[in-house]
Amino acid sequence: MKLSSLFPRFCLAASALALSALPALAQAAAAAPPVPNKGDTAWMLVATALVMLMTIPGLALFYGGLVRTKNMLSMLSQVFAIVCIVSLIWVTFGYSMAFTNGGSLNDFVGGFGKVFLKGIDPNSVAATFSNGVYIPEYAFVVFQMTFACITPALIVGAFAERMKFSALILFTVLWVIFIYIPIAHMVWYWGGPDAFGDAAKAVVAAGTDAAKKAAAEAKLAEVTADAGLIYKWGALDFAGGTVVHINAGIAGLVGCFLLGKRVGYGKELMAPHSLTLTMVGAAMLWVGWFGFNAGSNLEANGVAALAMVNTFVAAAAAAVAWLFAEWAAKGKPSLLGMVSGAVAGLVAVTPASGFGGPMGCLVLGLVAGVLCYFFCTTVKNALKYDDSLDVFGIHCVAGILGALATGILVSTSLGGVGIPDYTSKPGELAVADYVFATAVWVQIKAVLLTLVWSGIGSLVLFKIVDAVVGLRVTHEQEREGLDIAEHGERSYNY
Amino acid sequence: MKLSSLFPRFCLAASALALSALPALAQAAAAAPPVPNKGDTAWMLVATALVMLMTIPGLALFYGGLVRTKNMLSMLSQVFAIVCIVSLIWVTFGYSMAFTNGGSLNDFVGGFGKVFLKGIDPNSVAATFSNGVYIPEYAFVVFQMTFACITPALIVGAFAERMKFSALILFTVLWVIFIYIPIAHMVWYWGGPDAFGDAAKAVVAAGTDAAKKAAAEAKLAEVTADAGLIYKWGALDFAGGTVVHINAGIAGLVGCFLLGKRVGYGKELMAPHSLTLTMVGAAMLWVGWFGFNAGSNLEANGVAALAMVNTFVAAAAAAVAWLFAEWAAKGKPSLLGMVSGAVAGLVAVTPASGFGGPMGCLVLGLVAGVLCYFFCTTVKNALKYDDSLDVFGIHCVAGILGALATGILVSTSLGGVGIPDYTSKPGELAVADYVFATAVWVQIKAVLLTLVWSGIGSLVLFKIVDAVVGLRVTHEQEREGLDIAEHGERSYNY
Amino acid sequence: MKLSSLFPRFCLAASALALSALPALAQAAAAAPPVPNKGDTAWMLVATALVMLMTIPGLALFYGGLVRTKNMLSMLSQVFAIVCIVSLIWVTFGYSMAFTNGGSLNDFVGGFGKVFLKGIDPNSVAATFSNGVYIPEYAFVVFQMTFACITPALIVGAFAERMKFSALILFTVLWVIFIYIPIAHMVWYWGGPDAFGDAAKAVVAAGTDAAKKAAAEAKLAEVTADAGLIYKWGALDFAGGTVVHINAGIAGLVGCFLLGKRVGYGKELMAPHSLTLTMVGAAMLWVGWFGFNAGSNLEANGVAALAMVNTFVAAAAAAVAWLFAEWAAKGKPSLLGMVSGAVAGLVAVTPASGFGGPMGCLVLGLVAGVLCYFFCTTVKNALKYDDSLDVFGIHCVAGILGALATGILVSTSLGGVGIPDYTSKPGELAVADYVFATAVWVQIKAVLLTLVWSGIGSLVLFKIVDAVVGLRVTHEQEREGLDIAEHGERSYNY
Amino acid sequence: MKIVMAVIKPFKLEEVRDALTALGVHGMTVTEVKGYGRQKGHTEIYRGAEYAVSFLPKIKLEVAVDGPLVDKVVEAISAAARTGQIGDGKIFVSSIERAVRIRTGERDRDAL
Amino acid sequence: MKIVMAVIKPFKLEEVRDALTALGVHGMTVTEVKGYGRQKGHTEIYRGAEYAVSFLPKIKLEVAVDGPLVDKVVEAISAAARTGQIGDGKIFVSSIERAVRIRTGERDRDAL
Amino acid sequence: MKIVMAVIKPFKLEEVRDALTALGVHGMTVTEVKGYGRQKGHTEIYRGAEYAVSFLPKIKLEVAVDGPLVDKVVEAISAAARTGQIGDGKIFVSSIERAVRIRTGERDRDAL
Ligand SMILES: Nc1ncnc2c1ncn2[C@@H]1O[C@H](COP(=O)(O)OP(=O)(O)O)[C@@H](O)[C@H]1O
Ligand SMILES: Nc1ncnc2c1ncn2[C@@H]1O[C@H](COP(=O)(O)OP(=O)(O)O)[C@@H](O)[C@H]1O
Ligand SMILES: Nc1ncnc2c1ncn2[C@@H]1O[C@H](COP(=O)(O)OP(=O)(O)O)[C@@H](O)[C@H]1O
Repeated sequence: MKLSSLFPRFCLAASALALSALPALAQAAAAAPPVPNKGDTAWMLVATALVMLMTIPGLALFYGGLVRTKNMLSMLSQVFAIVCIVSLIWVTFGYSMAFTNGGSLNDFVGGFGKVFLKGIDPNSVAATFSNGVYIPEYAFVVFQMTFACITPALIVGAFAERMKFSALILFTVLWVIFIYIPIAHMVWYWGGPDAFGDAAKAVVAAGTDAAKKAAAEAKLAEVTADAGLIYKWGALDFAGGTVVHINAGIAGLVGCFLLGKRVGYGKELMAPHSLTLTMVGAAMLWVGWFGFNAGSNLEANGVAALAMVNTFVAAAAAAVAWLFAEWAAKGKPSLLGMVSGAVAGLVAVTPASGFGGPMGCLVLGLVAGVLCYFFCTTVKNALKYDDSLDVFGIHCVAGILGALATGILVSTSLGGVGIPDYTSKPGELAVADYVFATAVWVQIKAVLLTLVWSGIGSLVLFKIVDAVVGLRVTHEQEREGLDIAEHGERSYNY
Repeated sequence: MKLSSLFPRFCLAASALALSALPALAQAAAAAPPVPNKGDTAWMLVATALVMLMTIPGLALFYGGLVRTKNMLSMLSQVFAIVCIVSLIWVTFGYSMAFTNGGSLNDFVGGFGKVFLKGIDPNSVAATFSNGVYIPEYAFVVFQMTFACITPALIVGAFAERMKFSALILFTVLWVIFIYIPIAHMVWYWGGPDAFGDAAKAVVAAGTDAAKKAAAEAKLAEVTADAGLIYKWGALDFAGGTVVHINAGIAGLVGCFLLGKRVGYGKELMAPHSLTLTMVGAAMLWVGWFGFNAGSNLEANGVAALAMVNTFVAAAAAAVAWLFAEWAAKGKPSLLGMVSGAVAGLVAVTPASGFGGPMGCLVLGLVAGVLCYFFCTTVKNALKYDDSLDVFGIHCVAGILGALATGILVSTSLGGVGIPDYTSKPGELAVADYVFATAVWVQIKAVLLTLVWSGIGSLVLFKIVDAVVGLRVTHEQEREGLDIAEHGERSYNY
Repeated sequence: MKLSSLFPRFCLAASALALSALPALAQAAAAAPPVPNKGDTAWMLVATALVMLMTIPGLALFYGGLVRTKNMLSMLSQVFAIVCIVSLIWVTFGYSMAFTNGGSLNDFVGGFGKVFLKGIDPNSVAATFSNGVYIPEYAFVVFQMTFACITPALIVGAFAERMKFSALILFTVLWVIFIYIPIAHMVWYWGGPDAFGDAAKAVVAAGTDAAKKAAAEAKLAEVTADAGLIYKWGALDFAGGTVVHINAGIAGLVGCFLLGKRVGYGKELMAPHSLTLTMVGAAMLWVGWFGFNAGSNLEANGVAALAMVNTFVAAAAAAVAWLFAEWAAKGKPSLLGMVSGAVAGLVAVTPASGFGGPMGCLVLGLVAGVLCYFFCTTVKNALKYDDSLDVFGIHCVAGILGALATGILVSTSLGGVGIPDYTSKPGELAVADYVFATAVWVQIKAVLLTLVWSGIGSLVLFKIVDAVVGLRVTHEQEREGLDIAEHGERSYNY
Repeated sequence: MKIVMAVIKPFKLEEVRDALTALGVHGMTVTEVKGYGRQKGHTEIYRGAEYAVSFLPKIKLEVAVDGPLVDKVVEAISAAARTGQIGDGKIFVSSIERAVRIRTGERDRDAL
Repeated sequence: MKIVMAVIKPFKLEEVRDALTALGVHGMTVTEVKGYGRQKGHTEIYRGAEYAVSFLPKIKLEVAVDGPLVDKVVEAISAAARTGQIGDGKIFVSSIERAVRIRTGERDRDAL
Repeated sequence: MKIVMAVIKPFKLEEVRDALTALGVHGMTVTEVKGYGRQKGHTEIYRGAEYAVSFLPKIKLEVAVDGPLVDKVVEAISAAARTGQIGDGKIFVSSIERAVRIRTGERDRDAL
């Protein structure tokens, strides 16, 4: 009776557990440490390489092709520099702050137990979403590192062609520390499936012995408590819709408002200098995204394959949707529209990729394509802000759409895999009952917290950077182009 | 006696089974469903990503670099749009029509049992070529999807720089449904090794009991019968020489004849606008082809490694052959010649990659390089058709060469792995006796059927599309370039 | 007593064994041949594809972007042709000469036992660095093949924009045979861990029986002896610092001295024609390098993950170091500086990637970035040689730095994994005591031998090629550009 | 008839074109050029090598106009192209003896 | 001596060159330019932003010829470059006072 | 005032510029052009198709100078641009009636 009355709580807690894209580490990996399956390890190494490919050259080209020739090199430099600097932050203290217990601040951020990757060796393991399945912790560290690298790189598109390089570097460092790491911790830090399984088993084992049970329940409560805030709410985010896309998208919007429009915006022709490179970048984003989403499963199994199918289908559906919407509205089917749609679909499916079914993700893609087309054209023109490369219109908008849709598509009745539950059948993965209101509400809460944290936080950080080094180059430098003015180089010398 | 007399039939049937690049699904995966090996799953996910990379940006760049600046964007748009649209067809009904039993039409096409991927979940599995080895069906679905996407994309090179975008979209949809899917079903649909092993075991087990044996033999016959037509003939096609290359190549030839030459063809300079991008595309095709060929083995084992070696060697040999042939004939070694040779070698080795030995494939590559050089220069100039990017001269010609050569190189006496036989030693993979005439004859039949089906079928489809929307843009639009005329965009704004 | 007195010798020998990036083949793989783990096989196939991506298009673009427009195509042609030709050499006799016993010459080069890959089939296996772990030999052959292909391709940057294509082809063939293959054999040929384990076990098993022990010790000595020279010295080179980078770097330096400066060098503007492509190339080098370094572990385990972390961190650190060094010295942070730094870091970490710890490699990267910046600017300008693309300044300099650093960073006291020892605990991998002087001294010896062999050898080969076909194009051809003069093509026709 | 050749800063092209159409001049030919003059260039550094770049991107405008219009045209161009900073460019006027519209064969003022 | 400057449609260059060589004119200098005139341009759309592009790609041809040849040259160019559609281009003739062949220092008609 | 137009080999630009500045001429406008003349081109082959390319890359230089300076300028250019091989290029001189410096409105010799 008491026990049963506990279950709802467990399930909810449980649902919270499975939801993040990323598990925590197997702390206290008892006597015999678990040995990773080499197939999983191979997959995680590849997924890491794919996410890297997605960032450089992928994202750099997607963005670079959209700017004017005179700013191409600055765009490439910004993305490349961000990857380099963030990865150093990550291995020195970032990983530790995101994926260890933060003590009293644990709801919001981790601690310093693993600074400089202290205590990690080739035999250390990290938990996955399956009981008893682990991967080398180094693989988890480097896979996560690529996520930390690409997120701030997404932001720069919003204020491309006018920001100082020095300001960008400073902003990136601050943003990763105060925005990215906390959000990642809140959404993705948890104890791993076995911690729950064991604790829940103990509760059952305790049987009627009150003392034992009390202890076991306490332990279970403790395990449940050792996770990030959004995590505990039970928000579903398979591969980073909140942590990566909404997070970067809103920061970009704030940035482009603060920096103001580009000189000549609206008056002069600011056509993309190379849609060829933009298409190449989009294609690499797509390919790399297979690693981003299917890799977030942390295991090479049927669910990873499902995530890959969903990723593919959503991207294709969104591309087709944008293509035809524009064709109908403007009379011509554009390549830029098609690739923008593909990216919108990829963003939207990110949180849903391992939870929804292919048909649900197909529909999600169609909606994302049309919605983002509407935002990047009508809405943006109406509000008259200069989000150079539509970071908000694509990443934030599609990110929010995807986050909410995930709460719906996960339902088995819609072909989803259902909300995981690690406690009702301790030691194995069960499916918790799906309650629409609950499922969608936690998603909304997660989205709101992310928007507020990143929106306000970024505002503050931009102000600080502005005070310290100044955000924007002079008009003369902007006219000349950032390549020569800021980097003393030219992208092309044909 | 009766039994022995059966064997020839089995062997032939058997040989049929192993030959396709792709197995069918494990229907009736008894009580305990087989669990995929994670190494195989990891490999199939990567192979899928590689084939995607091969299409976008790979193929798009290889083709795009060869057109004039004013048509670059249209080329990229066509390839990208094809990938998006075909993938949607694939998940909704294409996969089902290719890889399920088509009832009375089963020789030619599948059925609708799996439309919308009905009945597939993360635990569903697909058979490979090894008894008892399975992969997640979702992985098989998405791997196959990339093949369906790239094949029609190969065609567009033949009538580049002059076809209407709307016509292309319509043609692609029809072509995939009426040409690609049936051919794929005919060549690649079968019951998987275990179905044969079990049925054959039953026959043996039946021993002398006439009734039992009759039943068992009936069952075996049924299993043998549940496959595509070309499949049953016993044609060998490891990774898609017929289904992909001959199929696309002949369709392209028909298309360029129907559309006619480009305005100014022969008179004006139509030099490739960027051999740099063509080289990048060729390199990505090569890299992606490792996934295309070695991935077609569906398992990460020694045969996959062999396929990789063969793919590498054949491409290199063909590149060198074309390079030196042109050097000798024209006095200069050209990059375009070298990369064209590499692609010719990749095409030629596709059907042979898992059957031949490295030295056999090296020779195949040398022949492919010289043969295609001859076709793309002498023959094409003699026949005066405007196959803009030599889809016929490379894909169809090298495809046919490779298909026939496969029937020869498979022979163990030439270092091949031999024709597989799943029945004589039920439950394990044996090697059937090699009979030159038989082996080559089935290859010829497969090639002919593909040429006829795709050639005539494409002709009809082009006519339909011409009647509905018209195939070609106006001369003015062609002069202005498809980028601006059809898409309202420019590839470059330097 | 006698035994213990033996151990030091063993350990040293032992240390020698583990150090190469690549193991030898499991000769005499007793009765039941070992079956490769599919996770390892999948990883090695992917690693191979990644190294290929790193060469074409990666390296070709990194170099190509740095030359002038009129020589772009020649650069792409040289890299592409080298890959094709070397791979043919490799499968026909190169692999055999590098990875079989060379009899009396075994210290320096292998034999012809496996010409045309004789005796290798899908079931053949190659040893890794773990006892009892094997991969398909075909996977080992093709992975190694990519290393043989990229090394000579690295050299061409040193004398870009002026060498005859015919001369380059001839030089490449000679260089691979007389320089690359011997060095690869000297550094990487050995018997594999089990050979040692078994031999060492026998010694122990022999117990007090003098005769038995004598035989066993003889056998162990024999096993220890069956390896390349540098190997036996005990030099550590995880992924090819000596074999690939120092080897190519010094050859390039010799080449650019012999060919002389480019016409107009120092007077005319020779700005990179496309830093965009150079950045794309650098990014692909980085991504591919994950396969190069982590793949050199030959297994998908925690050490491979460590190698990936180290590779990532060193590249990022070096990029940041060069960026800030140049920013401080010249007043502007350049993209070319950043990507050059990344490559320098990747080169430096190559020999250390599987031996050092992340923090050690971070420091190594920082040093590499600053050191190479100094060499490619100050030193080069002072010595006034025209190493067009800084092959020496980056690959040789960072290669030497990395080789020496490996001897230091491997120390467990610095977070390294320690020097492996296969004999003291026969059958498992132990860690030998670290002696600074010994460890660093063997590294120095390995570096010196490589510099001398490749430096003098290349000098001789260049002289031969000069005598046969002449090394350099005419001044008129150089003015016109190699693309038109040598290949009769143009890279761009915008 | 005269031909007015003006070298201006690239981003001023639109304004100049508008100024000319306002005058009823509906034709011109523009060329991307590089200019050398008082306006100082910049330095580019690629690894060790430093290059002083003194040729700056400019737009060259050629407008054939009927004699009487010349003053207005020159005025309009210099007004529209002026920023007041070094590098604004120059205007050169020379005379042409004949003009032909290829399409129709019309000559001289009818050809403009 | 005169210099004939013609602005034509790009794809007509080969024909014009052939027409000129037929006249014995074996030298010319061509420039890729953008032309603005009666011929209407097109609109490009990139995500939300629409751009009306009114400058169209043209080829500018400069041929220095000896006085007597001018009429023939102008005739030949306009005949070869004519398509009859708007945008065929213009021909402008002006005089040059001096010509020098750099290689030899030859002057005027010998320099052509 | 005169305007000197010279077509030279691309790699000679720097030398010519230096020669002119030595004369105190501190302004010029250069254009990348293609030249057709005696200097023979080359053949390009792309798969089957062979193209004879007869237009070679050249640099066109335009320098407006005050009358008296013309001879020196022409001399300086031809001296600096000469290699003695076919294709060195030409120099054409014509007169301009007016020059304006946009920034200041200065005219004629003051504008140069
Ligand atoms: N003597 C000249 N002949 C031809 N073009 C010139 C001459 N002097 C200047 N120019 C052109 O005018 C542009 C602007 O000249 P510059 O001296 O830089 O500034 P300003 O026009 O303010 O004096 C130069 O970039 C060049 O293209
Ligand atoms: N007044 C002018 N001065 C210089 N170039 C002109 C002038 N008018 C037209 N052009 C050039 O001639 C080209 C064709 O002119 P346009 O009016 O479009 O057609 P048409 O030649 O048939 O009248 C224009 O693109 C432009 O390059
Ligand atoms: N009649 C001409 N009008 C205009 N430009 C010319 C003329 N003749 C030659 N040129 C230019 O001069 C360049 C060199 O001329 P060419 O006959 O090749 O050699 P050379 O100057 O030694 O006689 C040509 O490429 C072309 O750009």
